[in-house]
Amino acid sequence: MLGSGLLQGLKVTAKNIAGSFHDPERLVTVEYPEQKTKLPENYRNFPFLVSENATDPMGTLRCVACQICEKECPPQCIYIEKSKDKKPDAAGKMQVYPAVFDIDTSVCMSCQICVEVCPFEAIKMDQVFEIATTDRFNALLLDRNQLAKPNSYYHQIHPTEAAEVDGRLLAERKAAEEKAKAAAAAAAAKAAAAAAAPKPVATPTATAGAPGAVAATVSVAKPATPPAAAPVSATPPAAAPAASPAQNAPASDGKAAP
Amino acid sequence: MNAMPGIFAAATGADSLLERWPILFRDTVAGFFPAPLQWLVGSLISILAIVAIFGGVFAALTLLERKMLGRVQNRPGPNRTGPFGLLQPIADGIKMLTKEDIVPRSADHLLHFLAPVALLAFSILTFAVIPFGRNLVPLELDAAVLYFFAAGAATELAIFMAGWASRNKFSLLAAMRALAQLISYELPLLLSFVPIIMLAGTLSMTGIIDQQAGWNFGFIPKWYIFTPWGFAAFAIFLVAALAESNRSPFDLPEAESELIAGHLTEYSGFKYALFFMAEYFGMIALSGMAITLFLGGWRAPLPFLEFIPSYLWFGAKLLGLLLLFIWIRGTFPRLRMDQLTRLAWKFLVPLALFNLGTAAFWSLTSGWSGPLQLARWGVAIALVVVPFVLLGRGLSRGVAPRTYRFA
Amino acid sequence: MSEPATDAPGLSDAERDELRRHGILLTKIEELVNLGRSKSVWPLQFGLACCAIEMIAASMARFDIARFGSEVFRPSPRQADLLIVSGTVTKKMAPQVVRLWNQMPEPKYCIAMGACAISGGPFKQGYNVLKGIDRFIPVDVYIPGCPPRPEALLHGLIQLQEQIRTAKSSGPKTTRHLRPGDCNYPVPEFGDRDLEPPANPAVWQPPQIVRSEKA
Amino acid sequence: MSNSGLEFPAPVGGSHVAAVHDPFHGDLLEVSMGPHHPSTHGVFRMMVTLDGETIVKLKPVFGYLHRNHEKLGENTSYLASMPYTDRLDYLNSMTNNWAYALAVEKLAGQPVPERAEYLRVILAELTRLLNHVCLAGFLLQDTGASGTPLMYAFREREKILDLFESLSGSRMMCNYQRFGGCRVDASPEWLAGAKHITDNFGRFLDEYEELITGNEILMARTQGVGALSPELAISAGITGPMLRATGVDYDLRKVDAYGVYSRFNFRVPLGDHGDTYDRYMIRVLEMRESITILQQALRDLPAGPIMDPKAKIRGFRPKAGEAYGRIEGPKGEIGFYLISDGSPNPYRYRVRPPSFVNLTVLEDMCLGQTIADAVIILGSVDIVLGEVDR
Amino acid sequence: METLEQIRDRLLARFPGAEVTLVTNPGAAAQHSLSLGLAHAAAMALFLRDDAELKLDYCSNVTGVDWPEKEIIESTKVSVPDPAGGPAKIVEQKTKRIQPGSLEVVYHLYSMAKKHGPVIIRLRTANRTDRANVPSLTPVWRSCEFQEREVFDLFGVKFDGHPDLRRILMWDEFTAHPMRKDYVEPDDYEWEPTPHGTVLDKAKAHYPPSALVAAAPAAPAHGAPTHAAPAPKEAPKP
Repeated sequence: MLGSGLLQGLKVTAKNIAGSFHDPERLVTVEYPEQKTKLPENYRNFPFLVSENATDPMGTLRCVACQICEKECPPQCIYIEKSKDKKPDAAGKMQVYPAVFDIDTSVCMSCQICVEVCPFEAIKMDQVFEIATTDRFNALLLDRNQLAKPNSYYHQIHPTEAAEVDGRLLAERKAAEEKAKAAAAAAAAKAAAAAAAPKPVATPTATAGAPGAVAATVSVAKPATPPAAAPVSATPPAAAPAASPAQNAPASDGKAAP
Repeated sequence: MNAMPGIFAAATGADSLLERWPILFRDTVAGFFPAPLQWLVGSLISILAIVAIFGGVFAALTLLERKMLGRVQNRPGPNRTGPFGLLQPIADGIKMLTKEDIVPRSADHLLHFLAPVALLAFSILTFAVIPFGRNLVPLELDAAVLYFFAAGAATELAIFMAGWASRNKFSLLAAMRALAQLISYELPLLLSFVPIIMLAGTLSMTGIIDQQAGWNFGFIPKWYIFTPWGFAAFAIFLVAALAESNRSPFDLPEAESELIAGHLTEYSGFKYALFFMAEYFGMIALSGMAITLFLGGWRAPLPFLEFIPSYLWFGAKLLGLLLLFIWIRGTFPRLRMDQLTRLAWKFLVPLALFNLGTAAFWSLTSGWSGPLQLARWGVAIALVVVPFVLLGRGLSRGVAPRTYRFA
Repeated sequence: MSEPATDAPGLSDAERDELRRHGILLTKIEELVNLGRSKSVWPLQFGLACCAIEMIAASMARFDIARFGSEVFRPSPRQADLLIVSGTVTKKMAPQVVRLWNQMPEPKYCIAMGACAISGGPFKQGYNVLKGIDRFIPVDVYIPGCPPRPEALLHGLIQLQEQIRTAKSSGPKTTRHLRPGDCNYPVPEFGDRDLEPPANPAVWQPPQIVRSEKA
Repeated sequence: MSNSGLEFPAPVGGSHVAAVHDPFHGDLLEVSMGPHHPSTHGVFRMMVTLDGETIVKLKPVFGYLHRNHEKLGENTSYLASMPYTDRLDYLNSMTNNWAYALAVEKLAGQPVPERAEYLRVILAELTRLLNHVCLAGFLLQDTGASGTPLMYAFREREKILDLFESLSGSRMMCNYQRFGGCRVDASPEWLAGAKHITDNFGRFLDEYEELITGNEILMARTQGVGALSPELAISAGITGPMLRATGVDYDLRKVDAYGVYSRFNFRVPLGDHGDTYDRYMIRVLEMRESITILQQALRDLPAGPIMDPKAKIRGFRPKAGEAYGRIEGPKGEIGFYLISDGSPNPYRYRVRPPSFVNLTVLEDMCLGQTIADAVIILGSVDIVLGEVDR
Repeated sequence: METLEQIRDRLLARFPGAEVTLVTNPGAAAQHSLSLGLAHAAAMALFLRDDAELKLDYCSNVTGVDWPEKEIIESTKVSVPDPAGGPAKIVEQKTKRIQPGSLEVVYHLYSMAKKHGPVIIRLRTANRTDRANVPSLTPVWRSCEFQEREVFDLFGVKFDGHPDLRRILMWDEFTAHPMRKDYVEPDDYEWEPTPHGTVLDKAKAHYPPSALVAAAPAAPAHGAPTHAAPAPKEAPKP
């Protein structure tokens, strides 16, 4: 009969009108400024740099300016300039740090490839999305100070992921220390053997060329044996990083030189 | 003890204070003026009252429409400007007033300016004859219904003027559509109220309302909608009213998805607000007309509810009809142009003509009583339903839900 | 009213609060008009790319832009007061966007939604992509993100409403439509390789940032 | 009737509109349903020549969203192009990712573990639900139903988007698949959420069909409008629901049986008129089939790694050669044709977009119809400009 | 479906004058293709579509590929007789050869009737400049209409016999063919905050002359909030 379909349609809309007063399924609005939808843990917006502690974020950046993320970023919106001097990082090794680390949030497509390829867990995805501005040139080009956030903040927004990352870093550091200890013990044994050998040859004990003594355990590193854990600095072109980065297969760095 | 009903009667009777205060007010104010000016001041007051009240009803209607559409679509609608969004129409009004008014260089400036003014003038003219309350009839005409449709028919000219004057291809298409639609729906609109004139025997609104006084079986009011031919006429009138006021599913002239904004494409700021206001006034006027003809005007539906003043009943019925309009707008898609005119000429006009026959049969057999009464109702209902089903089948010949095969 | 009405003579803000406590509301016509304008911002129904889908999602039931009085997406530029540039503005589309902007009646506002509208975003190095719509038309609010969440759009809209509400009609920070000068933005032509002119100097003045040569 | 000197260029498709010459048909009205139009689904333009309201000539104009996807693809590495595929057909990012990953895996001969294949099927079918629900909503919006069906459709879409967001991190731009598997594993809570949504989707569809499918106005507006013959459809390379609406049985999930689709039993609905109503109904029936696939896939999702251990993220250099991989996207066959010369950047990176090719017959379907029909026919073709213009 | 060799032989049998060569695909996908001569291309395509055995009625994908001139250095081993009568030395001789560039159009054909495919055919133009013509296959498969127009627009391959050969993606006044390898984009690099490599070189054109003279001592990094033009820095050596 003509019009039966129309009446059915009216019935459905009537059900929705009536339902919107009592059934939460029929009134799904989240009144934004007052109520906010709970962001899932995996949510990502723009990257931020992880620093070890909150007191001195600039000093304890995990980033070692290896510029892998700058090369891999699809829209090329990261700009890094290495510092000339070095500073000790969490594990006590002397590392280069980024003098300039800019991310242009007006170009970034929040695809988290920089997080995926970073071998040092130095860059993670933030969850702040309320960043509407009226001035494009200054506010949207985030520099090092605006990007650096403490590890505690990282634990706050991505709890499970942060815990897993910290576990892996600790394991890695412990492994590095054991290897360093083993290497030191082997070096000490060889030195003792060499000392027991003919006396007259004075073993040259020049301090190692390696930049600065490895803080806690290793005594004077012999020039002969290369420093156990070669600092993973992707100084192009040939230095294949010994300690394979946690996440992905050893990357052959023969790729496009910067 | 019997004083109680007296007071009660005084407060509820036909001439209770609640009923007559508007007239008392008008006469006292007119009294201050010399005799020849009195009718002028009286009519000025009623004009001011109509424009003020229905201006407010228009503002509330825009808010009601947005909130009701919101409720249909599972969202609350505007609720941040003022408590529960009540100040939203005021904010819209202020913004529209202070908007720059752009007139395209190639437009016909005079017609472009006159179109909204004419549309609003014709829409307000139709309010002159609608009886809002027991003695709240602005203009007591004995050919009121004729006057109403004469004034209503002029709005087509204004819409075409708007479409033509803005020299824009989309508004030209919209103007052509508006003409075809409004003229082809003028006929079912008029034909649907002819049986009422036939049975009421008068063209004046108050006369028609008086015919619908009283209740049979004590609680069913003698409104025309509760007769088979009356219900059919009401349905036709409603569909035609939807088309006349360009409301969905007949909003072809102002079809957002095809013709950008139809004849309103080149109007900005306050002229656009005038168009908006004219459309809502047209809707209110047609609903008022439907109430007067079919729903017993300002009469109370049940005898013991007589104490509520008559204009409140008119307001309640008006609100009911407007909610029905908005509910229909939230549900149905839009018809195509040829389907629209085919619906008018091949479906509504024949049905309305059949309805004349059933109304004639109804008035001739008014004398039947007892078992003949049932026969009378049966034949009348058959005379309404059978042509509807036959014509309906003819209308939707090629259209049917389909079944699908699976590979 | 929160800002000190420095330029307006007469009542200072403290006095106005004092009067308000006594139930007397004092305001200037301009603030009333600004309040009305800010509460009923009608965007143009104009979407370019992925950000348009997020704009539509913002007008749907879950985020409901209607609460801000902006669910009326007017299709015709004549009745719209807000142009949300949501998506990549290509060089083939730029003249149309500027023409639409010119057709909108004053006072009009512009939101650059998403990385592409602000600076060409991920497609910045494309040969057919305009590096940001603020080369041709003035932008009031930039919303970064690719695409920004619907809540980010609502946050930008709230910021725009705040801007409109505190707009000044005189003094240094007069709103754009009251400033003297022609408010018609020149529409770029199609050249054989690029748009002529590639940018509108009246609107586009980037600061100079010098980057060093890198290995 | 002699041709009145008004030469109507014969449309390539061969369906002719006789040039009628009589005094009522005066000069034609050339209207540009231009890049800014409420119902062209983005920046798509149709130069329409109207005789009254009937369409006599319709020339589509593209390029307003040509974002040089392929040129950028040739200047960046394989991995860096993956997030760009999200922005091709920005309603279905998961199927775009899968098509690109499939093509690169075919190019490099990269195996994919079982669990990743199942996850890909689950996410592709969820994307199909999302796309078809959006289409039904936008089609009703074009017929003028003031947004109500679109609001119900987006209400369901938000639920699926929450699933994608909790898994991949972003609502619309998932960037989830890698060459040789997926990036993030689906947690048990996520799988439970997906199961809940799939089971309730059937109930929503019933209510949706009750509102729309029986509606006489919609049937009158869409039945018999924009009919397409099977021969023209095959010759014009139409794929997806639009092709199956004309009755041709060609669904890549059955023909190529890529991924693990051969393990699920599901049916492929076929129409027989090929008009707008059939295209709408085919998509509704496909949604019901997708629900059955989802339930089967969620039931027997195996455990195991989601990423092939030997797969390389950075420094990915496939051997010289070429490959064309294609999948059944919600809009039709989406394919990637890659030519590699051994360097980390592809030598030629070509996307075969379904909506761009499906638009070839837009003029043939619209000739003789009114301007209101052209809007619905365009809506039923289901185009997304990011993919049409690339 | 028959193997590509059988198809080639049947084509050669059917069109004696035509040249049909098999192009092997070294990659893992092993999707080999047939390169057709331009003279009989349209007729062969018609045959492929209407042949009862093949029935390739669906042309899924039309792609343009740009092969610019390539300098091929062939090192051929030449034995040079040692004048002092010693054993002949093997000397690597490098011969530089310019391989002429050409534009190629690749068609992926499938059969919807028999549900098999893909058969890939390639058409190469004579050169990249004046004789860049290829017979259009739109009369055979209607799906090539828009895709061929796109190849014409982005690569500059002129299709003879195409019903409506116009630009489809770029605006009509555009003169160049942007997808070619040697296309140079217009220069609008005023504001490039994160330039690398070629983008940095293009952005340099907009730097003030003072910045280009990189002699001044190292100034503090850009971090200055006002972005005033910081004094230039010389490049930190890697």
